[in-house]
Amino acid sequence: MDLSYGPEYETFRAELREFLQTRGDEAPGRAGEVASLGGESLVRWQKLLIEHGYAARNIPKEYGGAGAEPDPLIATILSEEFGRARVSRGVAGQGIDMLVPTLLEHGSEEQKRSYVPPTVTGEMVWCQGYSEPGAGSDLAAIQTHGRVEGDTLVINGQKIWTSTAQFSQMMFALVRTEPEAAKHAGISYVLVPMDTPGLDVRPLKTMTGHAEFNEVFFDEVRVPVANIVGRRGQGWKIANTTLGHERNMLGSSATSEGLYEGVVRVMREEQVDGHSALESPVLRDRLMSLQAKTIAMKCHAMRLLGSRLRGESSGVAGLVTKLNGCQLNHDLAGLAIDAMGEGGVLYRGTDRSRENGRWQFQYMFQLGLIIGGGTAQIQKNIISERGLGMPREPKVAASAAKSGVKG
Amino acid sequence: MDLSYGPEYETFRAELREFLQTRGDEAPGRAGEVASLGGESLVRWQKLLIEHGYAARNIPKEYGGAGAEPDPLIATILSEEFGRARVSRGVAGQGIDMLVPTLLEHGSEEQKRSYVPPTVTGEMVWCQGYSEPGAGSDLAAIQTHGRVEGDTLVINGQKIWTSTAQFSQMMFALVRTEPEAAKHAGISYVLVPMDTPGLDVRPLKTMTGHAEFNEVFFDEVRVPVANIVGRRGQGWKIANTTLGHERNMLGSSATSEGLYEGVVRVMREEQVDGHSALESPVLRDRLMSLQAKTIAMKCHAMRLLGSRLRGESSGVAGLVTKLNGCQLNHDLAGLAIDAMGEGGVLYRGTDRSRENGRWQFQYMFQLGLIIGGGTAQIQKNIISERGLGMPREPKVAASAAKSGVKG
Amino acid sequence: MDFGLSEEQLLLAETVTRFLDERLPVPRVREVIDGDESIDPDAWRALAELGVTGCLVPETHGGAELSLLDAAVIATALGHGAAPLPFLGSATLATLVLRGAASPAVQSEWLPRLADGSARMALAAAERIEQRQDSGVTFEGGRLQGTALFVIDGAGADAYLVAVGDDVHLVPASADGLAIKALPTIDRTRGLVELGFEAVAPADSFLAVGAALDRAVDAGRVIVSADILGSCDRAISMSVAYAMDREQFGRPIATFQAVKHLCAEMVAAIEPARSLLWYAGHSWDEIPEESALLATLCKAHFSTVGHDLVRIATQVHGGIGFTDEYDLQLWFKRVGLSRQLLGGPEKLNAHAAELQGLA
Amino acid sequence: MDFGLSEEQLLLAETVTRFLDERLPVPRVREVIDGDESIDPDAWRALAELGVTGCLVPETHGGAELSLLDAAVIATALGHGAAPLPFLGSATLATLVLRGAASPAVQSEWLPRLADGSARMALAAAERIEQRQDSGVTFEGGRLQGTALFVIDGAGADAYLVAVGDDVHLVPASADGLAIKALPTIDRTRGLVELGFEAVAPADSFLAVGAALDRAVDAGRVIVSADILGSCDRAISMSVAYAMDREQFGRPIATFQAVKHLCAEMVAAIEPARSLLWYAGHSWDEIPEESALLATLCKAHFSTVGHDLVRIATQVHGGIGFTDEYDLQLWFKRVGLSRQLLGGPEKLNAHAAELQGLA
Repeated sequence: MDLSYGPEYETFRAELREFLQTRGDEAPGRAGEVASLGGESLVRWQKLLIEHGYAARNIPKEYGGAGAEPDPLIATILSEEFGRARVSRGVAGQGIDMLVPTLLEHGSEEQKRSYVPPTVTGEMVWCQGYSEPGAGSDLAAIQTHGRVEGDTLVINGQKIWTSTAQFSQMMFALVRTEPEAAKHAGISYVLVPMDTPGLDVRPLKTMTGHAEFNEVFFDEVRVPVANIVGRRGQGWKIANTTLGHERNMLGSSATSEGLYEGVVRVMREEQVDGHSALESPVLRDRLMSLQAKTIAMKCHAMRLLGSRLRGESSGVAGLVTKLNGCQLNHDLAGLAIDAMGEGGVLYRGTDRSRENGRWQFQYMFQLGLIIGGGTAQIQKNIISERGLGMPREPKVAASAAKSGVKG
Repeated sequence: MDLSYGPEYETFRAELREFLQTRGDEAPGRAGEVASLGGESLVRWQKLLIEHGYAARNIPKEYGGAGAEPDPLIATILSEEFGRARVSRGVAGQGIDMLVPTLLEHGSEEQKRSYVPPTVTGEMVWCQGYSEPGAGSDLAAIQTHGRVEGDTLVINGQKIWTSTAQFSQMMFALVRTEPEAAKHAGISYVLVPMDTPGLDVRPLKTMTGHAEFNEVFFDEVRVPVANIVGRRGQGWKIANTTLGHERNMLGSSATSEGLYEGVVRVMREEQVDGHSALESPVLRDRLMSLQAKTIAMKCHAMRLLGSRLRGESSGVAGLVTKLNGCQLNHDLAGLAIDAMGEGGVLYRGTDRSRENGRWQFQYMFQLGLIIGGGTAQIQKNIISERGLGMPREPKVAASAAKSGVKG
Repeated sequence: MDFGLSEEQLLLAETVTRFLDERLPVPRVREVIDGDESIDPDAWRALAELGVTGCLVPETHGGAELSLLDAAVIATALGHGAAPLPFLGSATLATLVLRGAASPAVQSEWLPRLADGSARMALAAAERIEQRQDSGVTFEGGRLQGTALFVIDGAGADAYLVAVGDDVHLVPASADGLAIKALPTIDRTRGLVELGFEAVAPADSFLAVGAALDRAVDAGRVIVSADILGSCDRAISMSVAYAMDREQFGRPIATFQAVKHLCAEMVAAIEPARSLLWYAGHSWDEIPEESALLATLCKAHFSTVGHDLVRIATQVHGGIGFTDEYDLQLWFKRVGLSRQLLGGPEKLNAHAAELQGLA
Repeated sequence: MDFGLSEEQLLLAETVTRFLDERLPVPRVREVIDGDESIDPDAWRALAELGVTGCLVPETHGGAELSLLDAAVIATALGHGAAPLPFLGSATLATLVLRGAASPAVQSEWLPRLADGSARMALAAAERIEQRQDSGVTFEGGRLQGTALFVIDGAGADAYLVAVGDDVHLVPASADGLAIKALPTIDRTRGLVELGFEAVAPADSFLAVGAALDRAVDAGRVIVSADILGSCDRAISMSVAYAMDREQFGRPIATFQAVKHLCAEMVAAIEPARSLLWYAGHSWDEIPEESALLATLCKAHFSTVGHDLVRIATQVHGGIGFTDEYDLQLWFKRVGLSRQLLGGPEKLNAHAAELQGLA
């Protein structure tokens, strides 16, 4: 166990700090760490970061990246230092995080040259078209279909839970193109310009009262067949290479640490009956239990980083982050609400509400994350099957499954 | 809502109190409320109770009972008053509670006349032979089998979790008699004298360190075919009429109330760092949560009684008692242990251990009850299927089920 | 001996439920909470005919003079319907304080109007539950001064009962110096307000004798619990129906053991709680010496059970349960508000321990 | 930067595990705990060759002078094996107090013997964790008087270190006036004793400078956590193996979603806890300013996680998990004891809050 980074990395860190100090004020936005949307100032900043090797670091130079070898320690230092300096890390979001790795692995040379460079600079913003109303946990059940007419794919159907759809130029979507094929086999991975006629984006309001997501409707949306990535019908396999990545991104320990600090602040400041909530032994006991979990998740993230550095599989340890992280964040928000007593029910729109309803928002939003991106149920299936080698649910004949409902 | 019993019942209660006061000292044992084992003084006491209509109340007179109509309110008064006076209620146990109702419903006249009267008086003690090592939750999977040779049934196999087997003269057992029949259909309900050659009782020690149960082994145990109750192959149906009853008996609210009072006493007396455990806000908060649950379970028992009095089905409410009750008792014991701090780990055999390890014993024993008599898992299946009308688990082809393990 | 709801109570539940299904179905609830008023005053007045508005008003003042258990039956139905109606604030808390402590004249002035639904009142007594910074009301020289927070169902009330210690002051909504400010909460089916007092002269003042305020708060805790119960019932039935309908991996999710077990856990949690609620409601009228403890434990228990239950229900639903469009969120939030109202679980557990001399 | 166990640590874990599989398989564990002694002294001496007994003894005194994380790796293996060995009491607590505060002469006398397994010691310091009625030791006029409870691994120890405030007194087991009484606990794989002092003259006394006692208790908390971790690992692997093997309703119970999810919940709970344990162990040597807090939170967390986990494991097993004959109960009880040792969760959470100035 060695928690130091070694001299070469400390040099990198020092240079980065210097950069952030001298040029940090050129970053767009004030303190946000990542920006998933486009915009001129972001593109300018992103180009500067790539030039210094601080963004798009592992993307080959020929496609607009910095072309460096992957190094998890460098990645960690970047995350730590940008976070500490509260400076934008440049372009983030599903385009650079999910589409670009997919294209680099499965895309045609043409696709790579067309889409990777503008995505890397933030000039082209992407959204993801995977989930459907009828296919949440069970992505292979997607119904949005495309029929081939000559060189054109004509898409009809509906996607849901697409964040940033309203700001995106492009969507990467899963579309059923081979209706005859078995469930997992008939799906293609398709790149769809968002301004294609027949494509309609509608904001999806969630229980938080805000539209963090969208629904996207396809009515005879026509895109070239050349916009399919990989071979037709291979979309399921292609999508799965990046899905694992998404599951790791959610529930990161930094969010929990931030929330924990916030709860301590709430409990210190919130006075009921002349005592701060921190003086309540019952609430304090809950706080300490959650602190242990927060630190555990931080240690766990370091451990996963350690495995990656050694080039080892993190095994079952790598599968439990989301299940724990979102639950922890939800519980932290729940404690903050309880600490506020009756005041905990206040939401956005009153100055009596602490941090403009942040805690109620987090309480609901984190629950949404527990549910979304693979529900807790699905996470447990994955842990028991991939992690513990337990058998899959035995296949049930469709007739038996349906008749069961009446039985 | 009317919690009074009405004048006719108060008369009954007054007479009963008078009886308990004047004759209570004739009861065997000191304070135990029920006695599942035999013994001369118990038989004498039981006969006196039957004579007064205080025991075997609803069993017809011709079979040795008091021959009264079932009346849940009378039953409640009996339970309350014997409990208050801390006087033995006479014969209890699986013979009178489970076998007798079964025989009265399904037995031949011969069987009723031979077995019910001595069982009712406590002269004949029974144990139950249902569970097997390979058939816990899934009783229909029992393997103990009997082959018919003329008038004789020759039994081989093994039963487990048979309490009181070492004190019993008889066992009522489920035995597979029709190996060709489908799973549920091939089972018979058989009465087996415990002194039959080839029958071997071995105490089964549990994690508590004590043998609250036994294993019973059958090696060519020969009983008359006439000892089968009902028709051959009907045993599953017959057993199920009494199983429901057992599930209600477990986890009664009186046990929880007694444990709750005990925890309060422990917390009042247990001093750590100069403070009683009751002074710890954290432990007190847990206590209050459990008190609410304890009172809820008491109210729930009254509600189920109310349904019975009105002759209504208790619906889904009747299915949740065991799942909640055993868990509550387990949690109460867990709180007592925590209240004792390091002292909570002490077990039987030291005067430093409070009530000779009672709380650790209860903690483990109640966990055993959560597991036994239909695990929590099975209880949840029952609630969702019978209570909510949700479908059964679809049938899985045996081949699919097994191949799943490798998959 | 009869533990359980009577025929009349079952009928009352059915009547109110049917009324809400017809007059306040979910689309109408959404219309109301998206509108300017946080309640539906027409529906409220219409409920007067069913005896709902005046269920706790004495017959002599034109009310139905029902028991608290009856009121709890109504509240369960209102929770089940996520009804935007001031049953807790006006028909329970304010009514009971008036009935318990106001002068005959004040009673005669207000109770008939509360009973027929033509007036609504709210009780400003959050300070009795939790004393907070930057709030509190004083009464000096015949004038009220300060701030009262978290006045339940205070939006659109005709008058407020303001507790200052054991004194209660009646302040019409139109009183000079009174500022009424809506407090937006997560649950928009019930409205909290903040009252600002700048040298406000009350229309009347009286002493809440005989623990009238505490008794009203106890009753309020039972009624909130009943509301949570109704919300949970709705969440369970929505979950089961959804699970039977929704297919994943080629079969209804109701056939998945994990989903079935979640539904079973909800039921197992709510049924004994329902029994506790009935008993707590019954005891308020019939066993008053036990009722403060029971109301306190009951509300603490429902706060916990309800909170867990609506999370489980949301989980059974998956993504759709997280949308605004799907209705489950109405109950998720209604329970979220109820959990904190009139004291959260820690607060109430501590209070329950005190009531028994355990703290 | 390398977070995780080193090659050497993995080898150490494997070596100790293999040793226990060979020398202390479960049947032998049962023999030991059913016998007169609560530990296996031969196995303990044999472990000296692997550096286990003296892992925290300085090299100058013949020990292996390993880190606390190394010791935690060993303790995880011992927990996994339910080993009846005095690693916590003698090799951790007593060793660290001697090493941290005893005079060079006392160190030279005892540490080599602790290292080679020829002697065992135990620390009587339960009073530092919880002060209880009817116990406590005083030191006046050169004599110890009173009772020390819950002395971990005290059975068969050659000498005791008795803490009275910050003073530590060394008392040989043979001292006049010393009564040693076994305290039967649920977990028979580790022995607690009660010491009675009747005017006992210690062989030596020293002041626990530099918070040596607190540091030892911190280390002890990490080691108990590691023991819980090993026990949980065993409970999980037994549960998964059992679920794959056991058939109900015509298929292995491992195919039932409910069973799979229980197993997944156990893993999900234990893996981040394992990461926390490693960090807490590491910090004891490398980041001492953080280590008291980490040890405290770590033990509180493991007490809760372990407690829930062995219950789930028992539930996965069904009835057989409740029998004495099946081995799972050994770990159920071992975790049950560990939960309370050196402070239960409430106690430790309160302590953690104090350490950070949050209380």
